[in-house]
Amino acid sequence: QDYTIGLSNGWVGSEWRTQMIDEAKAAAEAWKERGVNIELVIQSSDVDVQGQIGAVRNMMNQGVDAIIINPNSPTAFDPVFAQAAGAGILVVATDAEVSSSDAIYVGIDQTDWARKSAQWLADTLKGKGSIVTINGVAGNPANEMRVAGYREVFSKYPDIKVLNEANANWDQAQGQQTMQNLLATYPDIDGVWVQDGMAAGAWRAIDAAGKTDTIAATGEIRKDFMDLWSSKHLNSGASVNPPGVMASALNVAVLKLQGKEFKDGIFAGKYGNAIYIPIPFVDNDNLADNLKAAEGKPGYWSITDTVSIDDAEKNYFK
Amino acid sequence: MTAALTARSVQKRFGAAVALSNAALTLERGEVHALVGANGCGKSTLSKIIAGTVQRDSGDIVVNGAPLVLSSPAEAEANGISLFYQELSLIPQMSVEDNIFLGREPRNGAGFVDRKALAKKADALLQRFAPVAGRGLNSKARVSDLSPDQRQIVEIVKVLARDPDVVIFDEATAALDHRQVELFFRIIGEMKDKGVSFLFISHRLAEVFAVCDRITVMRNGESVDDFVTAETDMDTVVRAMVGDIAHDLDPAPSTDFTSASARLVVQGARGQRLQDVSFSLRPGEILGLGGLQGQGQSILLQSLFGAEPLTGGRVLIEGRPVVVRTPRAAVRHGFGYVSGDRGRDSALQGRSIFENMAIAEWVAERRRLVWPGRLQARLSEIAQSLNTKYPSLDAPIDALSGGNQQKVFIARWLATNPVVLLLDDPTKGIDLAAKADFFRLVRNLAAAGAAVLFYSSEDAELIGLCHRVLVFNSGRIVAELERAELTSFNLTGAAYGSAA
Amino acid sequence: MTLANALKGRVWLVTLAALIVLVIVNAYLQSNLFTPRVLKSNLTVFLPLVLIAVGQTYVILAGDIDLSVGAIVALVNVVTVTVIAGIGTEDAAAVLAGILAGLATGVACGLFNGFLVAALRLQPIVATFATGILFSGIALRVLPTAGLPVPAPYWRTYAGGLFALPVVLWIFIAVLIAVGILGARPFLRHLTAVGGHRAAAFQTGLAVTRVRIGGYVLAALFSAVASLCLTGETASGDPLMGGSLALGSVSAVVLGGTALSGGSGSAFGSVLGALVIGMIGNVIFFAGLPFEYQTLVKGVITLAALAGGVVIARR
Amino acid sequence: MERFRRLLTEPLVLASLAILVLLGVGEFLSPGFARGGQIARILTVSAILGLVSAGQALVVIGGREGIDLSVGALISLGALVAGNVMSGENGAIFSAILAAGGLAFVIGLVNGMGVTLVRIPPLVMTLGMMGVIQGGLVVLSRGIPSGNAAPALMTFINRPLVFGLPGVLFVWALVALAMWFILRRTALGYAIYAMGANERAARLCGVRTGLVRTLLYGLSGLMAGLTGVCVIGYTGNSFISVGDQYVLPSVIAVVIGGVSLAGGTGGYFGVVLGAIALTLLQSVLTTLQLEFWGRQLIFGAVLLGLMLLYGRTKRLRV
Ligand SMILES: Nc1ncnc2c1ncn2[C@@H]1O[C@H](COP(=O)(O)OP(=O)(O)OP(=O)(O)O)[C@@H](O)[C@H]1O
Ligand SMILES: Nc1ncnc2c1ncn2[C@@H]1O[C@H](COP(=O)(O)OP(=O)(O)OP(=O)(O)O)[C@@H](O)[C@H]1O
Ligand SMILES: [Mg+2]
Ligand SMILES: [Mg+2]
Repeated sequence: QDYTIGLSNGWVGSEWRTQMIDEAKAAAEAWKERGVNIELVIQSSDVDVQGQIGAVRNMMNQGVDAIIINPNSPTAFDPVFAQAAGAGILVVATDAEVSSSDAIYVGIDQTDWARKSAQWLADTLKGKGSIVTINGVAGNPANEMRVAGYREVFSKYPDIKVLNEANANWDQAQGQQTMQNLLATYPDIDGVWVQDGMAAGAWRAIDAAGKTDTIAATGEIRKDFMDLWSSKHLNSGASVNPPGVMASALNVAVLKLQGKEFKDGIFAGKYGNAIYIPIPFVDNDNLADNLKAAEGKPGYWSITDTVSIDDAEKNYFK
Repeated sequence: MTAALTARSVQKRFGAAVALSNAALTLERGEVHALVGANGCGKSTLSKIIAGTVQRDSGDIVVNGAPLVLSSPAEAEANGISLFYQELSLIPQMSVEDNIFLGREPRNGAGFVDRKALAKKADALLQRFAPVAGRGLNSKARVSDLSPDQRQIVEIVKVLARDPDVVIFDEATAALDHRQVELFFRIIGEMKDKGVSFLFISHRLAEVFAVCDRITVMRNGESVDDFVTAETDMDTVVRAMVGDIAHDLDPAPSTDFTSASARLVVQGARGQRLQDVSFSLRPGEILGLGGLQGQGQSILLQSLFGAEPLTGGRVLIEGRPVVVRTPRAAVRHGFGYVSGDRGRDSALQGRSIFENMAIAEWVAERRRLVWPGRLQARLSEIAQSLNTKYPSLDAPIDALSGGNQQKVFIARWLATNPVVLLLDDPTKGIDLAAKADFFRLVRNLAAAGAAVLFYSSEDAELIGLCHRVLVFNSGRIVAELERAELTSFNLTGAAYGSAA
Repeated sequence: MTLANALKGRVWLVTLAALIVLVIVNAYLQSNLFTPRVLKSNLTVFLPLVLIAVGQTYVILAGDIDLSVGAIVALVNVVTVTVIAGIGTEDAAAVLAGILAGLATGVACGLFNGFLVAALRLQPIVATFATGILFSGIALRVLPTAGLPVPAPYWRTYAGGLFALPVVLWIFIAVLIAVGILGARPFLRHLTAVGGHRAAAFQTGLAVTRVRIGGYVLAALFSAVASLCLTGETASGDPLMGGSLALGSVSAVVLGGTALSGGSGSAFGSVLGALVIGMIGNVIFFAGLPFEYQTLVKGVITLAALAGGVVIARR
Repeated sequence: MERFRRLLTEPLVLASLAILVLLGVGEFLSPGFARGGQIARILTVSAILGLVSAGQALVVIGGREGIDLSVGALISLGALVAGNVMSGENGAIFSAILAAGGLAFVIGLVNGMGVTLVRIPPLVMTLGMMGVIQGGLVVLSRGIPSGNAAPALMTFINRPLVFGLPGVLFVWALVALAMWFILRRTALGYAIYAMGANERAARLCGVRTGLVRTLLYGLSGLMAGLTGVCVIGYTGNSFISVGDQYVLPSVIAVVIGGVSLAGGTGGYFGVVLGAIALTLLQSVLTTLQLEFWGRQLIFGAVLLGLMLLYGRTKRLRV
């Protein structure tokens, strides 16, 4: 069988996204062994919502069988996905959930992702202390879900005081700058909940202030950060958002294209269209193992995980 | 019968500078009233106050017996007042007809611009100037493509199109030639008979005496005298304008240059609007360029200075051929160039007088580093030798009046010790006293060995200053007048002679 | 020489030529380009930038610039969806109320910009950048994160047809008519004069401040309509919408032959400029470039087109 | 009274006042804000903005609506190139500076030639160039920020060198001195002002305006490239959009510093103060416990307020 699948990525600002595309390409390649030829149509450039809608429309006009999208908005694609579905095109979102009932989501539960690391921080602080958070882009849905996730956890600990919630736009330099300002404002910070690449920046500021021993902070999953983590003995822990999500989505999509039916009751999420995949966690206990797995990989490489074809078939399909 | 317009004890300051301390005038219905005075005495400021573009500090403007409180030019226009701006008020990118009716476009029922009506009206107005309009002036032409005199004509037409009761012409004839001025005066005459009143500002007293009924003289922001034209003479008016300064020009001494070797030789120069121009210029000589406006005199000067391209011919300095493709090369070869269009060609707006004076010296002397302290003494000496009035070298150039600015720009070139000085109608809009200073200066420079090429739109200046005059027409030299032949009659004759 | 004369003041002819070339290339790469479905789909994608570019033209003609149009799009969008959701019904009245609230918001933003730039005399680039920050702050206040679906009739209508033609085409035609009407009004000449030589326009008696404010209001109004279109396209609210529209609209305006310094150009050219920008994106998509090269090729083509437009505009 | 008013509208005075007020507000909101350590950290961040604003200031002073929107992409490029050349080796710092600065300088010259030879408006030319550089960055890096900063460079940027101040501040001081020297003690500097005030008049005085203007854009590129080196020294490693956040702030710092966007006025010391004031404002806002939108409103309003005080254009009716 031959399928044409469109991959839409609306942002090229990070190595994580590149790894995501690369792993998806590798997954498509792997289908050859099973006699399935997949032609990919990749749109990967910095565009805003309407630009990405344009790309999706172009894919539809080209007649793809499925579209896998890392969407720039949860809700804005509803009409265009409805049209795609009307044209018989399968739409799978990944990394960020979409509200459209004409699409499914294959990826992690961002709220749970945040819950896990927040829980780690709460446990590490033994349920007591002053913390600050550094978030991504205010208003961005993934950010809002993560904020909801950590708030839910911290609200359960009356002795954990959230001093400030800042935004650093998922930018490492801004994360570092923001952490500097927070350290100057609050001399007695015990913990920091910070997301993604900003964590490296925040840790750099903590390091510069000589507070690596007294502050616990969430981290990230790039190899070079884990090297630093290990060598400086940071008190850190990180939920993994694996770049392999798009590959997982692709595997699910191809199985669906082959006519398989989803199991009943596997869809979750607030839109009822999400297949959540497992979220690994890295902390001081398993850091060494993870570093071993990353051996030989470049510094930008992120810990990853893909739902294999067989697992997908077994877990999600009838 | 009430006067058309009365201004009483009008005062205006710009920051610390007092532009008007006590300006007053009465404009009777149907008269042409001159407003004269030295540069910076406040004529334009008073005009702009009357026209609503400048806000007065105190004083009264009375129109048709009613005091007028103006907050915008639109209100002045609604009261029948229209001003010809000294610096013009045209939009360069727009067509002549659109400019003429800007803000009062004829509309059709739907509120759209009625293009046909607009074109028809514009054509009718322009028709009056057709005999003297020159090539390219039509209602569809873009203003930026027009020559300076054509733009002035458009500004005149624009003023007239507003059907004003009171018209102020602020140096409306500055760029016009004889024939254009004559036609313009005829139109003023016709309108005057219909009861329109005119305020006429000019530094050309001959024109004032030719067309005006009465004269108000201003000095230092104050109205100092009123005359009935028929009962006075030029000397009296000039004395009222400048106080007691003598400013008569002695004719240039006739000197024999034939023995000296030429400093500048131009052979068969060709350019966009130049055809086969050849002449030579000797040290100490002041060579005039005459003729009607826009016959290539200005272009020649700019081409020699590298600001316009020459397509053919040779230029030799001290016998050696030189190629001057940029002003920078010209400066390095010892040329200096003073333009009459200060705002466009000379003024570094917002920068200090010091910088405005020093900039060419740095280029000429190939300086890399600058120590402002070292140059200051020399520059203030030069500026003072020109009788420049300025608060300090650090003051911004914009704080000087036009005449004093021009002195600064001349000082700019004196600082480079030029061997050839190119003067491109440099006295445009400069008052008589400043002009006299300027002439003395040029003459001293020549006496010290500089060679001067001098273009002026006023024959009197050529006659007063030059040893020799080349008369231009359509980009060629059509006559050469030696000192002895230099008369108004000969100049006019030569200018029109081959044109006719 | 004759060609240059013919082009004088009609730079949009060149933009049109560029557009035709792009359409031909696109048709070569995408065989079904000229099917009604694909044409409509393309127009739907291009329409918001077309609208904003038209609005931006009026500001630029007057010698100003509006960098807040993207933020206005976001603000209008969230106000519209919030008002509709607040009314709570899915009927035409609620939608209409939302649309009116959005348009009113747009006009208010335009008045605010115009007031700051023309009446308080702030420098347009920095001032509208700052107001853009304000507007997106307010948008985040109104709707903290993307969501709030609009009633289906809204986006179904937008995606549907009317008298056998798609609604988006009707909107496009309406834009062209609006451009034509504005072009025939004295106001456009006044804008152009104010941008061409502000002092002269003032001395001529034009109400310069009011004219400039008018330019900003027009820009904001077109942005608001663009936002309503985007709301039809996305069927939801998003406070971060429109981020790239400000600079994109400036590019479109320049591509369309309007001088950035003001005083010459046409909104019709900007329509073509916006279409050219959209078509560049399409051609790159269908050329099947490796994804690493998509951004670069788009950047190079856009820069070349901008440079070419400027060079020809000068002739 | 008149003198007092003139003093108050003097940009240098105003920017200094703004800095004092912000420090006061910061100290009031969070005691300890105006302490030495935090001030040094704020100055470090200001230095990075100040360096890129130096080039921006030159371009703006040079007139003809000069502006350089490509500085952000050039910073990213400088960081990427420097990171690759250094690869964490102290020995390669100098070559990294040379490579990043040199490449950015050449690209700046291309901007300059577009503006002078082809006469493209600077806003458009540099905007277009921004797109090209960003595309080039994706090609060069595939979205992956290979390369990282040498330890010595990171210490130089982040750690106190003398008097508790990091080395980058001394670089900034040197650049400020150089800017003063160029603008006030060289013929080139006066030529820049002359050109900004009246290009035609400057040319008629023998200034090679085309050459000078091209050089200005080259210098702006150079400063952006060097800023990129500082940024990677600040963050340790780079990503392809690391410079984006500096574009409009560099213009704003220039405006707050009293340089009119019309050209021909102003000096670099004002810009230094402008960069500090802007950084301080962002820092104070971070420490405010406000929702993100509230911070934005205050930021926008303060910007408008500063401009109202002295960034106004001339009246038409005088
Ligand atoms: N916009 C302004 N700002 C500051 N000062 C001004 C301004 N306009 C005029 N002045 C001052 O007012 C004085 C009068 O200038 P004005 O232009 O009225 O003189 P004028 O009589 O028209 O001179 P001219 O014969 O050269 O045209 C000048 O000395 C000048 O210093
Ligand atoms: N920014 C300013 N500050 C102070 N004075 C100014 C300023 N700008 C202009 N002026 C005044 O305005 C006058 C300039 O007016 P204008 O250019 O009409 O000169 P003018 O007096 O008319 O001389 P001319 O007849 O030679 O043109 C100057 O005399 C100057 O004193
Ligand atoms: Mg005057
Ligand atoms: Mg004057």
